[in-house]
Amino acid sequence: MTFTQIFFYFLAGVIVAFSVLSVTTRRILRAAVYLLFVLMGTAAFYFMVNFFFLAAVQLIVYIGGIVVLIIFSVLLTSQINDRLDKPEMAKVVIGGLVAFGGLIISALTLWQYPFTASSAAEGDYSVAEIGRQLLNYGEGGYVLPFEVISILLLAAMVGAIIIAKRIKPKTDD
Amino acid sequence: MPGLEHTILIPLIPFFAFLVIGLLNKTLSPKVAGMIGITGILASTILAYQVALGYFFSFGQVDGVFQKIIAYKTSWLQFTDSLVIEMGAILDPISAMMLVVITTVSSLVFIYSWGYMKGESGFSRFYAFLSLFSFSMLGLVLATNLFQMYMFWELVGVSSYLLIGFYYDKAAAVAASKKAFIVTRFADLGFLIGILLLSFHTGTFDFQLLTDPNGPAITSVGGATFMGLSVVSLSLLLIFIGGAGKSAMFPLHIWLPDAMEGPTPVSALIHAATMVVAGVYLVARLFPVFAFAAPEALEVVAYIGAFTALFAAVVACTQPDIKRVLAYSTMSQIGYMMLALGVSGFGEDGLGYTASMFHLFTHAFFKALLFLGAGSIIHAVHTNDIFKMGGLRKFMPITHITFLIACLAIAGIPPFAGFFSKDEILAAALVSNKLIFGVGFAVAGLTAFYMFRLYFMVFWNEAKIEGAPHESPSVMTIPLIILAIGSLVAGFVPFNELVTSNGSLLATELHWEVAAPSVAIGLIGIVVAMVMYRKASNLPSKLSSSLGGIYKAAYSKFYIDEVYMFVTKKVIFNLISRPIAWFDRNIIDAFMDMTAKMTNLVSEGIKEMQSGQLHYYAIYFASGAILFVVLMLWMR
Amino acid sequence: MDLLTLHIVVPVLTLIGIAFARNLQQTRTIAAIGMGIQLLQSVNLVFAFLAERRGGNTAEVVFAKSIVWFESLNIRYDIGVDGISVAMILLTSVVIFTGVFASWETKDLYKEFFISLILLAAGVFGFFISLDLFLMFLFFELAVIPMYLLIGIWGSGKKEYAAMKLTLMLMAGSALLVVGILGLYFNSAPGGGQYTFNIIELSKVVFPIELQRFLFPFIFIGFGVIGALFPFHTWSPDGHSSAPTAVSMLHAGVLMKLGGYGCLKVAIYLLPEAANELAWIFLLATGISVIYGALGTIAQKDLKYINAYSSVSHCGLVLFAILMLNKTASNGAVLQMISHGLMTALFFALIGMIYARTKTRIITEMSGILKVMPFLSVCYVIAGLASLGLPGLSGFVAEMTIFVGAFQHQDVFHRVLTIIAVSSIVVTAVYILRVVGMILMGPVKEETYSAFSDATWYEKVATVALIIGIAGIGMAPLWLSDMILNSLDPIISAITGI
Amino acid sequence: MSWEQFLLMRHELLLILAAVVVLVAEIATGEDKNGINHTAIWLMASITVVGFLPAPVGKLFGGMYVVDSLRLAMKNTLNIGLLIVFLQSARWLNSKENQGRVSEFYLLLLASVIGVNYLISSGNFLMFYLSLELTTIPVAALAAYEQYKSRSAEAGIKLILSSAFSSGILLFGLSIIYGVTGSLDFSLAVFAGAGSLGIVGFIFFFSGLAFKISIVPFHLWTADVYEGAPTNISAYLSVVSKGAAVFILILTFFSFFRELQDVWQGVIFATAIITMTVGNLFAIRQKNLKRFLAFSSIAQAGFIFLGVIGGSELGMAATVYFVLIYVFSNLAAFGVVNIVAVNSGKESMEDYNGLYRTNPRLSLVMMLALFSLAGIPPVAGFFGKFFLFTAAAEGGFYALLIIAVLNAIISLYYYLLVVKAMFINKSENPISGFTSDFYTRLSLVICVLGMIGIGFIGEIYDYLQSISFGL
Amino acid sequence: MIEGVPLSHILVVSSIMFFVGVYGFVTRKNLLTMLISTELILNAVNINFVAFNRYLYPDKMEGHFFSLFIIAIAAAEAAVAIAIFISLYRNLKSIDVEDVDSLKH
Repeated sequence: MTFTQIFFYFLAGVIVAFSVLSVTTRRILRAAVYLLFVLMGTAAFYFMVNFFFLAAVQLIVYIGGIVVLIIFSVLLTSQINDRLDKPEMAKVVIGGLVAFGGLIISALTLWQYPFTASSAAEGDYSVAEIGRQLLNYGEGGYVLPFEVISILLLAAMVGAIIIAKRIKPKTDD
Repeated sequence: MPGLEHTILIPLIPFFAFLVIGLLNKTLSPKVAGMIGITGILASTILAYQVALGYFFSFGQVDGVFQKIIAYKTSWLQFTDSLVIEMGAILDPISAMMLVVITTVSSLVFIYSWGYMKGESGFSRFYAFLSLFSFSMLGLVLATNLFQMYMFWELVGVSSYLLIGFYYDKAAAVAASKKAFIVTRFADLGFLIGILLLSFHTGTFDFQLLTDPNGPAITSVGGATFMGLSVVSLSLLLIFIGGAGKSAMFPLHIWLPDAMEGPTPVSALIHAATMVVAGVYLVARLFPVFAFAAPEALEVVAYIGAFTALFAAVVACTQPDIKRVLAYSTMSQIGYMMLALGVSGFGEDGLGYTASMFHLFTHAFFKALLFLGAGSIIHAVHTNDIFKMGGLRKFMPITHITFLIACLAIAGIPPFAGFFSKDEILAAALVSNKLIFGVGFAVAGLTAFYMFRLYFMVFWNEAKIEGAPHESPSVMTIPLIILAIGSLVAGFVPFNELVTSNGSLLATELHWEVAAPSVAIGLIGIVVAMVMYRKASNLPSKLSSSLGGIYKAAYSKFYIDEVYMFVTKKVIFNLISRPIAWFDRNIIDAFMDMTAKMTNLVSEGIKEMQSGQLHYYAIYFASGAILFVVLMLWMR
Repeated sequence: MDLLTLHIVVPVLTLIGIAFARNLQQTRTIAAIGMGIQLLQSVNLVFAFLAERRGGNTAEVVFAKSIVWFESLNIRYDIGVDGISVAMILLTSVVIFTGVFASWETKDLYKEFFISLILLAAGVFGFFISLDLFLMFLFFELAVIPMYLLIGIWGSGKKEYAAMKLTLMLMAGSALLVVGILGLYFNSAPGGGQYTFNIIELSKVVFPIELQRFLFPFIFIGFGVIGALFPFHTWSPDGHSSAPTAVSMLHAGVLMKLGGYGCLKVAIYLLPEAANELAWIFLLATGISVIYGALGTIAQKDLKYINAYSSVSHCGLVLFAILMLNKTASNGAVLQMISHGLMTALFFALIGMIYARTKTRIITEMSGILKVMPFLSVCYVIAGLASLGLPGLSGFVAEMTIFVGAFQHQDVFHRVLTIIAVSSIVVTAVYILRVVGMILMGPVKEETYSAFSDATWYEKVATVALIIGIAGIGMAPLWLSDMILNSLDPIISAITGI
Repeated sequence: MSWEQFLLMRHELLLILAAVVVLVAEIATGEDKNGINHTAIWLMASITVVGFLPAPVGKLFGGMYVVDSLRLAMKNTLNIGLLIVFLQSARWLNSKENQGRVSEFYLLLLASVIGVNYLISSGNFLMFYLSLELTTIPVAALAAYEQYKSRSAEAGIKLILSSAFSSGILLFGLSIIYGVTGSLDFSLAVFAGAGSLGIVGFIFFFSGLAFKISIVPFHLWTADVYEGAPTNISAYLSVVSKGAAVFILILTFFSFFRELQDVWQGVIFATAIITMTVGNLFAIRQKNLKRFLAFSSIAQAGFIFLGVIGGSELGMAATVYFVLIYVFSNLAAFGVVNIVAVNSGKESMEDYNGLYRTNPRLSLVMMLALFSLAGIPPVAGFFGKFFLFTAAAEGGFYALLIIAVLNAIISLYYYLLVVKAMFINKSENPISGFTSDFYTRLSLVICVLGMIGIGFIGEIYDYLQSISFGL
Repeated sequence: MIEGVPLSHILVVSSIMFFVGVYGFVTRKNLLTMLISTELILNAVNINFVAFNRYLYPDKMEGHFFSLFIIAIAAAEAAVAIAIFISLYRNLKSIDVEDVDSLKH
């Protein structure tokens, strides 16, 4: 077993363990923190496969953005020491069955599927190349998605603001 | 046949009279309406006499044989290539004879009604219906084919219905009219099915083709049988059911006594002289088919006729209502006619046929006379109950004399008309069937008895009416007198020369070996009646109490009505119609409603699927997706 | 514009006219004029048709016209008429014309009432002139749906329930039709080429027997539901009894005939082999419904229920005759449709008029009407007599043709059924006379009755027009019967050609 | 990029431009925001009209963006829908609660419809996914727009969370598809040999898409969101958003997934049946009209699948045609519900009792709309539904057809319930008569014209069929 | 490409993560924890994309970019979702999903 292997399986263990913890812990803040670990583990995995840019984005956007957002919200909406009620047994059972069943089926089919590892040469994963592709409008360029997501982010921002903004209905006086 | 097309006017003139009176009901005064009706029927009568006399004495015979002549024909409705309803007029001895009978009696009744119905609120309506009836009846006898006959058959039924129910605010009249129509309708069902069956196998409705001894009905349909009967026999039996219904043969007779609820002239015209003999006419019309292809059916006709004759005569002896006595008497006499037809053969052996037609002819006169006489009496005393009458001979001399003539005629006393025809019937019966002869003979005695019972109760006995009833106006008595003359002379018409089964002359003579005993038994009947009823006595009640149950049964018309009532009310209404209505509402309809209810129930039942809980939504989502995955993987 | 399209255009123009009417007087005048014109042009159509035939035009349909509508699906505005449709169009015109007069005194939402009524009629006219199954189906649904509002808004009694039930059951029938029609369509080009909805073209296609077996029940039951096919007839009593007068008239008089017409000209015509094979099942059902409806009528107390059940019986006879699959019986079926249409319209009109005065339809609560309303009563008697098959009125002609036709089958099964059906004439007599005896005859029930007026002029127009039709056909049926017989040839040869 | 290339993308570009204009207008206007209404509506109207002008077709961005006649027709259909939604919103936005956020409303809807247009034009799964999210996320915000109502927030939560969940599942499917085919491009897929994993991926993908179309069992959000969200948003969701999902579903099924035809026919067969049935069964019971329309739209989705299942040219044309008709019919119904709710605050079926006597025109429009939804002639819904049935019959799916027609009867039942309430029932205190604003009336007139015209003008269908393609 | 680690192992890890996310989504009561679960789901998908890209199609970066955009969208989604949570919290004073069931049946 090589070091990468060991590291991977360790990573896998961390990811799986914290995933499970994150959906089972009864403290919300902890759930957010466990999520953080999962996301970090994932970022580490991106590093392992040489997707550095993606790993960086994962760290910045996910961990720096989303998780922080969640933690702020948690602080906003609940007490630190609040413990969540135990989930209903019925939901746990049914949900567990569904999730487990789904896992078995998809994992089995994935496991059995004869993926043939490509022998093609690795592409250029450098940030420069990524930037070039992001702004390329020809074959293999991603400028259109880039623009679309900019609209999306704008819309999301506006949307979030109008909802979260406390408005005072105009009073006729 | 050219030159005779105007025959069709004989029925059409009354029809137009009906239309005019009916449509202009509001605007015409009753008198004008009556005049239109009378004028119409008189015109028809003149035409009918012209045609009938012409037929019998100038153009009807070819080589000594009376022909069937199609005076007029037009196709009316086409069913299949061969089955066509045609409207037309046939002339042969029986139709010509019937034309005379119908128009004569009709015009007399029309005239008589002028007096009888005077002042009634529905005076013009009455004439409209009478005209409609005349039209239908004349159309019936002139029918060239079975289907035309069936149509007019129905029409006479409806006119009869309308006339019986003339006093429509009287519950009894309404019920009687309904009963009459439904019973005859039921019988007509047999008629119709018979027609369908016969026409299918012969391929024609046409009387000429049907009755042709070498035609398809008689020759070609020997093969097909059903339950041991040949198809022809079967269909003729079915057709006879129709005839039996109209002619009030047992057990379809129950409507006729009740039909007496109608105005008396109507009873005279429809329920004595004309419509009720339609059944006889129908059998006579199809007689060759009966005789050649369905002797079994003919036998049935004979027995039914004989039984009805006896049955009705017995019942007639006990009835208290003058018109009902006459009604049962009518049934009995028609039974006679049927019996005669039933025992008859064809051609040389066709005495029964001739006798039957002869009796039909004479009966029309004296029975119409009896009814009109009864009408005259009722008009005077305002009751139908003979026990409330008596001694009327002093007040109503003309009615009395004419009524007596009629009674003598029906009792078969020579030289009145009934004697001759009855004699021929009995003679024919004697030749062919002793049992039937015996019945006929007994009925002759009974007839004399009940008629004179009636006669003595009404005209002799002691007067029970308060005040002095007076004789009817001349517009009523003149028809009585004319009919009385008819009853006297009708017996001398040489029927054996004119109306025979094959159209050619039939040799007959007076059969004294039959006539003498029958006159004798008639006289005995009269004498018995005289003894019992001429003066008030307790003899009748003694007799009736000694007869006990039989008398009671006869008085109650042998409970036939009750049986019918049971069947219609209890069985059909309560056991069939109501359950069907219930079934329809609570089973079939409920099933339709049930599907709706089930849908709603299911809808209510699955509403928890939409629980409002996001968790469950996701569970449905995920499990749905996984389920489809499994399903699709498994189906592969 | 051609003669047939005008039959749709005139009602539509009338609708538009009514929409602009200002008051009841204007509304009903416009409706009466419009439907009067419609009646005249239908009469004209009959003459034109007869003239065309006399002129030697032996085409299956005349006045045919075809305009492309949905080109890619080969859906066309295909119209044309044969003798049967001409007869039915005339019937419809008469009934809607009289229906307008029968609803002369509509007070509530009168504009909407007349619009719905005439819309319904327009649907029926369209149905009868259509040669394209799609078009036919469209008009079929168009004719059914106004019923909902007509019964629901202007009806009486359990109107909402009845309206819903009627609409849903009829629409369920049409739903089955969809399956049948599409099945025909997609098998209409066995040798390649374009699919078609055109009946004439479809009749030339020989469908494989398995397909016929599959499709026949859909089409037959689909149309049968509206023709009150047992056991799918239960919408009829409730529907008719709740509907306002003119609607009952139109519905029982015309709409129910769409069923018979469709069964004959679509189900039997296009799927003759299956018809031959499966007829017995439906014969059984219809044979039962004839006598069952009649017997069921006897136990009813409400005048409208009586007429509704008797319609089940009479319309059962229509389908029964059609299933006999021969020319005479089919001819009888068409005659019966027309006869029953006129007769039942008359019945419903009269019932409405009587109800308007007595405020009850329960026969045991009425008596002696003849005395106070002689005109209406006489009309009622005439309708009754027509219904029980009195010669000289239309019912007789139709029923006898059916019976004779049905009796042309030699086997026991058909015979027995025919005899059962024939026996309904007795039962009919029973219930008709029961009603006549109970409500018309007898002593006048109450003091108040004497205050009732007899028919008004518009009521007279309605009843007299119908009676003229009934008596006209009853007395001189030959022209009508001939017109129908000729048009039956293609259908009969389809049946016998197998 | 050349001018022609811009022209290819004119729908999206114009919409973006409109969004910018709305933003600028927000800054430019003062207290009275009514001007924004006019601006947005007339801008949208011009964009819709411009959309119909003839224009070139082709591909852009290496096949990420595809436009052809069919897609143009689809976009135009849905843009009409948005225009009608705009018209129906003006009156509601003028109410004092919403005065402060008018431009945001238009902006978000425009963003969403940009997503719709991109979705239809998307040539690969990345664009597909992004535009799908773009259509949903702004609408989720809008669903929660009425922040003073907890039900609005609840609708927003249900929409955003289930949408996130469903797009998660969809993405999982997409990742598998990517794994087995090696391509995200619609035109490059090679499903041969994808085997069972391909099916897993496909089903996950399908369920994500089915979520947007409200296919049972992925539909549960629908009714809650429609009921809680502002009426216009429900209308938008039920018509534009759903229509877009249907269009992209049929486009991908007929091209990318054509080799999985057996699989998707089976899935569609099953889902069509349960969708129609469950939608109808739920709709029967509803008392709230918005909720009622939600279930009705679920049932309609089931009917739409009848057009998809055959995989034929006819089916595609019938589907697009049906959606086109559905836009008018459903928006007419929602329009009436909306204007009634805005004027009287009532949206339950009992409140509609006797509506015809106070507001006859609105009732007539509503009746026509419901008849169109039920498939009753002469309104266009009849044609739409009949052609869907035709498409199913063409593929030989008679069992499905029979179930569908039976369901059509159930649906007729509940549509008639509303008609009954308006026309037949009597009410003690009916909704009093009111005059609608110009824009609402205009929108209803457009809807009615559409509902009546589309059926009778056979050329519309013929055109759609001529640009459609089958498998 | 990670030497010695087969693709299927990675896929199993991501699958577990995915379904753990699903499980969390259907059991967690707090809306925020539900959001956390969706993040798990999206993360699992990202791993898939990256793994497929690296193992099977390393010459192009389609999976990579897909993951990139997913992250962006996750952020947008989370922003809007949290905004709505807050709006709800203002109305209900609760962000328990089981309280969010006024719309049902």
